[in-house]
Amino acid sequence: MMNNKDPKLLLQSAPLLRQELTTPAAMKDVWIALLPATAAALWFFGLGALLILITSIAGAVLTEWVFTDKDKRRFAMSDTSAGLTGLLLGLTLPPGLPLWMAFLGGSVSIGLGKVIWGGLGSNLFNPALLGRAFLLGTFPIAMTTWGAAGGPGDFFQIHSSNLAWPFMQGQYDALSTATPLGLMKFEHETTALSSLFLGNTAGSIGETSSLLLLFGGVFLLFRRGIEWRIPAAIFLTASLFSLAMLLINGADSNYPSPLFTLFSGGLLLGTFFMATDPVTSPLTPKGCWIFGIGIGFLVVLIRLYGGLPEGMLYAILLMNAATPLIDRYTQPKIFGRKS
Amino acid sequence: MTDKHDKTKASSIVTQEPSSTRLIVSMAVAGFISGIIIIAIYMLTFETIKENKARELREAVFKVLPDVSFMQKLHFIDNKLIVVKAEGMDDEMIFAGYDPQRKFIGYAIQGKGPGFQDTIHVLFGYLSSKQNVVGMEILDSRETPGLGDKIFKDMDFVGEFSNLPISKDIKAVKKGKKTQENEIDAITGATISSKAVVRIINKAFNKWSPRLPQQGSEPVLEKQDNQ
Amino acid sequence: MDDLLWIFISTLLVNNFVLAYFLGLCPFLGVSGQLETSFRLGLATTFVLVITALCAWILNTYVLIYAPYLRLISFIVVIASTVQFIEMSIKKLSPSLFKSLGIFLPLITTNCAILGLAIFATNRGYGLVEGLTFALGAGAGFTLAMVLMAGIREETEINDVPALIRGTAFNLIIAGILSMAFMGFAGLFSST
Amino acid sequence: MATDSSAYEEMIKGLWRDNPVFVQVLGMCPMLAVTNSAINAVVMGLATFFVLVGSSFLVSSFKQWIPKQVRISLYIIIIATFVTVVDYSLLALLPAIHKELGAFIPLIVANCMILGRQEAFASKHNVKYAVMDAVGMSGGFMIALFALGSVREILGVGAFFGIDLFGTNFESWVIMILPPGGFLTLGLLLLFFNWFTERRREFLLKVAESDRMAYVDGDK
Amino acid sequence: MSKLFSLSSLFSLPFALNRSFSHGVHPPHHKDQTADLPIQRVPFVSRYIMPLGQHIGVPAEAVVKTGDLVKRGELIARPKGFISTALHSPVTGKISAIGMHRYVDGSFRQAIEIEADPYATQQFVQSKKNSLNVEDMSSEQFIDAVQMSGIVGLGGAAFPSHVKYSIPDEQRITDLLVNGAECEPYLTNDHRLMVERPEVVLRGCMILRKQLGAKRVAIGVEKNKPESISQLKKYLTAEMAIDIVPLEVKYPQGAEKMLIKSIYNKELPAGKLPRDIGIAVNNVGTIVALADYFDHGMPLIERIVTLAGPGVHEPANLIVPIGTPIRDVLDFAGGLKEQTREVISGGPMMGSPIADLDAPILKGTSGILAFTENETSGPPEYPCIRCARCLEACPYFLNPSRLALLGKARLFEDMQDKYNVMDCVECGACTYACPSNIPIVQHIRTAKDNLRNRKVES
Repeated sequence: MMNNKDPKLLLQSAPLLRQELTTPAAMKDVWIALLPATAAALWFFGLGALLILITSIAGAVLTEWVFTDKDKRRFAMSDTSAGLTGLLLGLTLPPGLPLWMAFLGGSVSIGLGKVIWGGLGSNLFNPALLGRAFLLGTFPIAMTTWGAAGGPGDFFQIHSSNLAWPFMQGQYDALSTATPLGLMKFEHETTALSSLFLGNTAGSIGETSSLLLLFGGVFLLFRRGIEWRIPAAIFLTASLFSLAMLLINGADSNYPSPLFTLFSGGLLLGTFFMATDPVTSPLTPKGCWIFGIGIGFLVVLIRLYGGLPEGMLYAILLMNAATPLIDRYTQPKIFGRKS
Repeated sequence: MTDKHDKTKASSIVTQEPSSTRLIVSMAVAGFISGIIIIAIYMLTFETIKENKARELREAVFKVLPDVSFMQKLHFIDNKLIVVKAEGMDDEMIFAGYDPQRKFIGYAIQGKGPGFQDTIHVLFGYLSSKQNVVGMEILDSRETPGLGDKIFKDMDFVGEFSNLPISKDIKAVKKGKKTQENEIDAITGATISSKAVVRIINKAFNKWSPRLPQQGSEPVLEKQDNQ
Repeated sequence: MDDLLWIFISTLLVNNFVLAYFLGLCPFLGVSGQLETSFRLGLATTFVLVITALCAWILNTYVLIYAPYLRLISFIVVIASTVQFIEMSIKKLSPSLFKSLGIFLPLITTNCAILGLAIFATNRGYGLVEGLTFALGAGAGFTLAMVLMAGIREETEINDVPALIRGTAFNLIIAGILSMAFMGFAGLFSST
Repeated sequence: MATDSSAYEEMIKGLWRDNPVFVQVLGMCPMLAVTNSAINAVVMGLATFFVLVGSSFLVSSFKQWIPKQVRISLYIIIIATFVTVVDYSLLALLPAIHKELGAFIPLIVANCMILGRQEAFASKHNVKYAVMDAVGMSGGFMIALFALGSVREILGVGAFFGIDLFGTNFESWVIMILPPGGFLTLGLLLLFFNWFTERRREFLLKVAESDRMAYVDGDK
Repeated sequence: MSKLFSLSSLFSLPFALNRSFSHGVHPPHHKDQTADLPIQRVPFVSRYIMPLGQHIGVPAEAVVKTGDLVKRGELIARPKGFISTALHSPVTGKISAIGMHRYVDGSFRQAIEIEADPYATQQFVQSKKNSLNVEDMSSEQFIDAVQMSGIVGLGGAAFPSHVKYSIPDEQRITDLLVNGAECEPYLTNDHRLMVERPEVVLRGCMILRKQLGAKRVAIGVEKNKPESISQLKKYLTAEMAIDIVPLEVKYPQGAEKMLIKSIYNKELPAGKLPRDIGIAVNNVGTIVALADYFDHGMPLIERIVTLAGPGVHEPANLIVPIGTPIRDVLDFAGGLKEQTREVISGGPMMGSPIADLDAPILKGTSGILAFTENETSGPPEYPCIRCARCLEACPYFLNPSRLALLGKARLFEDMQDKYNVMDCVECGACTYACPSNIPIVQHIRTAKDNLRNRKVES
């Protein structure tokens, strides 16, 4: 008694309706949101920056392709997440970095940050930041040698250090400008907010222009691509904490204003594009607040009292590590259950 | 039945509960033998180890105090410096260096404090006549290889301490921005470690400078066995 | 007081016993599968570390200045027997505490973090208060590392981690990543 | 001959099949802490070798006299004695290396591999086997230490046993000689070891299968 | 964009302004296809199938045998036990068989097959028994009458209504809540009922209020049905004292607990029934069926079904005799389009796929929806990226992301112990919201089945 009458009918269970957004589309939004900041990076740092972005993307995508099972590969490639990781990593690198390091970084990002965890969605640490942490730990000098932002005329100028042979050091000829955060920490010099805003300061490729990063972030917020609680919590905590420190230690120029805290270094880039990475941030709303507060607190703590001028990278990684715990202890109260 | 039989048989053969005396005796024997071995090796290596340590210390002191041929250890007790010969070191000890004519030259002062990674131990030579630091040696540190470890690998940096006035606190400034006599160039990329060294030296100096005797009344070199 | 704070922060974060000194790796890799257990083990270890710091200081001040060559043997014997004694008294006095923490105690004695703490504390010439602070920092740091690790491992249980990778190799790599993240604390409070 | 070959097997098994580090995952703490250079790794390996072989010899020689109730304490006393001997000898002979290995020489006592071998093997076998087993195990341990130390030194410093390999222009991978490098390198080595074992098993299965098929075919 | 809406929940607007529950999703309504189409009567066909177990509870027991002649509205099966209800013949005709017949889900169930008498007028004849005056009934008589009427919850669950009305002595019903939310997309049968027979809806409310002793009556209607609201208000008189409550348009507004939350701002504790907090919830369809039964004596023999979806030629709202084969109903509406890939009974969010078009319309069938390739073939399933959209969709504040992961790993105990999977009502909001197209509800269903089976086994 097989039912042969309606062979065409599927028996897919409800719900049959799906909202329009898909995961690859969400990734596309992030690409779009990163466009202005990337364009600014090219404007300020020229062809060298472009080469770095390309190599780090290549490193990431190639690693994903090599280490993913054949049947999973098509998927893994179609969601463009590996390329996105590569781009994000590239944006956190200094413009004078030897290209082979950028490639290595992209490769480590995906290899250590994604593939061994089981691919998209399973990783607990932000892959791009893991790659950057690896590079920073491995090549501390190359990763902290910054070039000054150039103008449009310098577009075709490539730093000689970019082209160092694999495994060899770059020659950092003219490169030795301090980032605004470095100036603040070691020289007690403040950089004008307008420069931070527009981006003609030294720093990582993608983190210089606060304005364009804000554009990208607001775009993502409007597209509902990112959880708004995380940026809100980070901004609130970071500015309140640095304001408190400023008020307590007022006389010392070592303590920056809240605006400087927000607009300098990788805080904006990290907040909008890395801390909000859904895979590695908590699921629950309360968890997102805690996560953001943790990042805001750690970043200011490391910047003011730590050994490094910038702490966004480690703040996010550390909170990534705590995310499973946060998630576990912030489960929402179930409807109709008291506790 | 057979099972029970086997069990009783087995227990009668194997598990004789050893008396507690036997346990104590075997422990004691083992302890005794181990004690003998340990004491033997200790005696055997004692001299060499002592010499190694003394040599290491002497070398360090000689390094930070140029032109020194003799040294002795001074202990600050009851508000005065007393010459000590015993083994061991602690924070209340410094070293006095003397030239071949047994004339006092300067002090080697040790200090420690937090560095980038872990505690840094510093020894520096101090000429009280000129109020100058004349040498610096890192005794122990776990600073980052390639970066922080330049505080003892970068000879330019170490060299800065070879003739440095310390009447005012030393300051580490960014490379090339040195304007004052008491300033030194920090190592690029290892500012924290450089500053840590400077801070440790300042702290140790400020602790010791009021303790040092008036110029001219430095402790005299006492006769030492192995010098 | 500043020094004490620094000792604590340094052992807790900068020079975490597990992630920077590789001490206590056996439980860190072996027992960190479950959050509850990890946390309790961390607490129990902290307790033993404090006892150890106390014993080490007593031994160091009153015994070892006369017989330095007995350092290793006396540390082992004294710490092991003290912990044994405490275990027995907890069992008698508070069975519930024993159930939650006490069962770990014999396991902890063989943990190299314990001996490591005694040796580090004496090598650095810590006094009693410094030693206790050091022990508290080390214990808190161990607990922190354990709990983070356990959280991560529980999470990866339901993830898609390839079968070949699962196991000690994976745990080591996670530990490496954690250790890398903790590098951010380098220099904390040492520059100001 | 037969006994000889099996004693030899006791030794071989520790080097590869039952390698204490790669297979049994024991002795992690010294494994990671002292392998930032090849020379440190080798010295640590030798120290462990001496302690393990020495204590296995003693334990196995005196096993009849060791009461079961206090055996663990006795093992620890024996091991600690050997470790003290090593500690002082190194301090006297190689003060520079002793300084680098620091607290990790005394920590050999807490290496569970050593106590484990006493409990699992030396206390149950005669002297010859016990010593061979100890040689194999500590040999395997040394191989692992050496492998890890070499990788970390070559990448992290660009040198091998302190000899510069790639010239001054080499960019050192600093992280390799830092703690994370230790974890990651060992993790990746273990991963490689797992992968290799798995591939080997698959290969052997394949060979066995094709043999069987050949046999079946031949039967027809 | 709805993320921005959730900003408002942050500040938790005063209750009066916010007649809704937290979380939920906003699927497109798709109601314009049928919202304005008056209810049509489907002509009688030749064959009807009445499964004995089309309500929740024990299947009814046939009281007729093959060859018996039955009249339209005549009892053909009586309830077996308390949680069971009666069945009546939808047509005048002859019992042609009693045996296994394919059910909508593809399984076989016991059913009574009736061959319609082609010459009968198919006029419903009121029987004497049902002409009792409802005003004079005791509550026992009322409950018995409802059980014999065969009325079940017409919202889709098909739970025998009389069970709902049997209130234990220690409990009192203070509020009668009538569910006219109709939050499922496409469906407009309740809407049309409210538009075309508002006076009957109100009449039903009055009957039930009296019988239950409820003080207040509220009818909740989603704001996207202004015509329903205005029609009801038109027939509403002051002495009726019935509240018509417009509700925010949000899925699943019509779920019992959500409706209670929206209207009374009360959270029904998990594991409790509405009556435990003094509320009785009924679908408008049920209310109308009650009114028809007590006023005209007509048992539940027909219901309104929405026929819609992109795969239907002529969408419609139809009065269908229960037991009509689905294929005949579809044929009446011009049949299915070529591109149809799937036919659903009920709404697109919670409905179930139909395996066999020869299966009949049941008491609980609120709609027949046909979908094409477009709706059925979503993008491929991607890994969960923990975007938390499902958490924000779940009206029960569960953690669907986690549940799906655990379900995939088959860690069912964890799902129950740590993440309360049993509280899930499978409304499908999480799956709707998932950008990775993960069948979360299916994982949850599997887990629940598994856990129930384990419980039964142990």
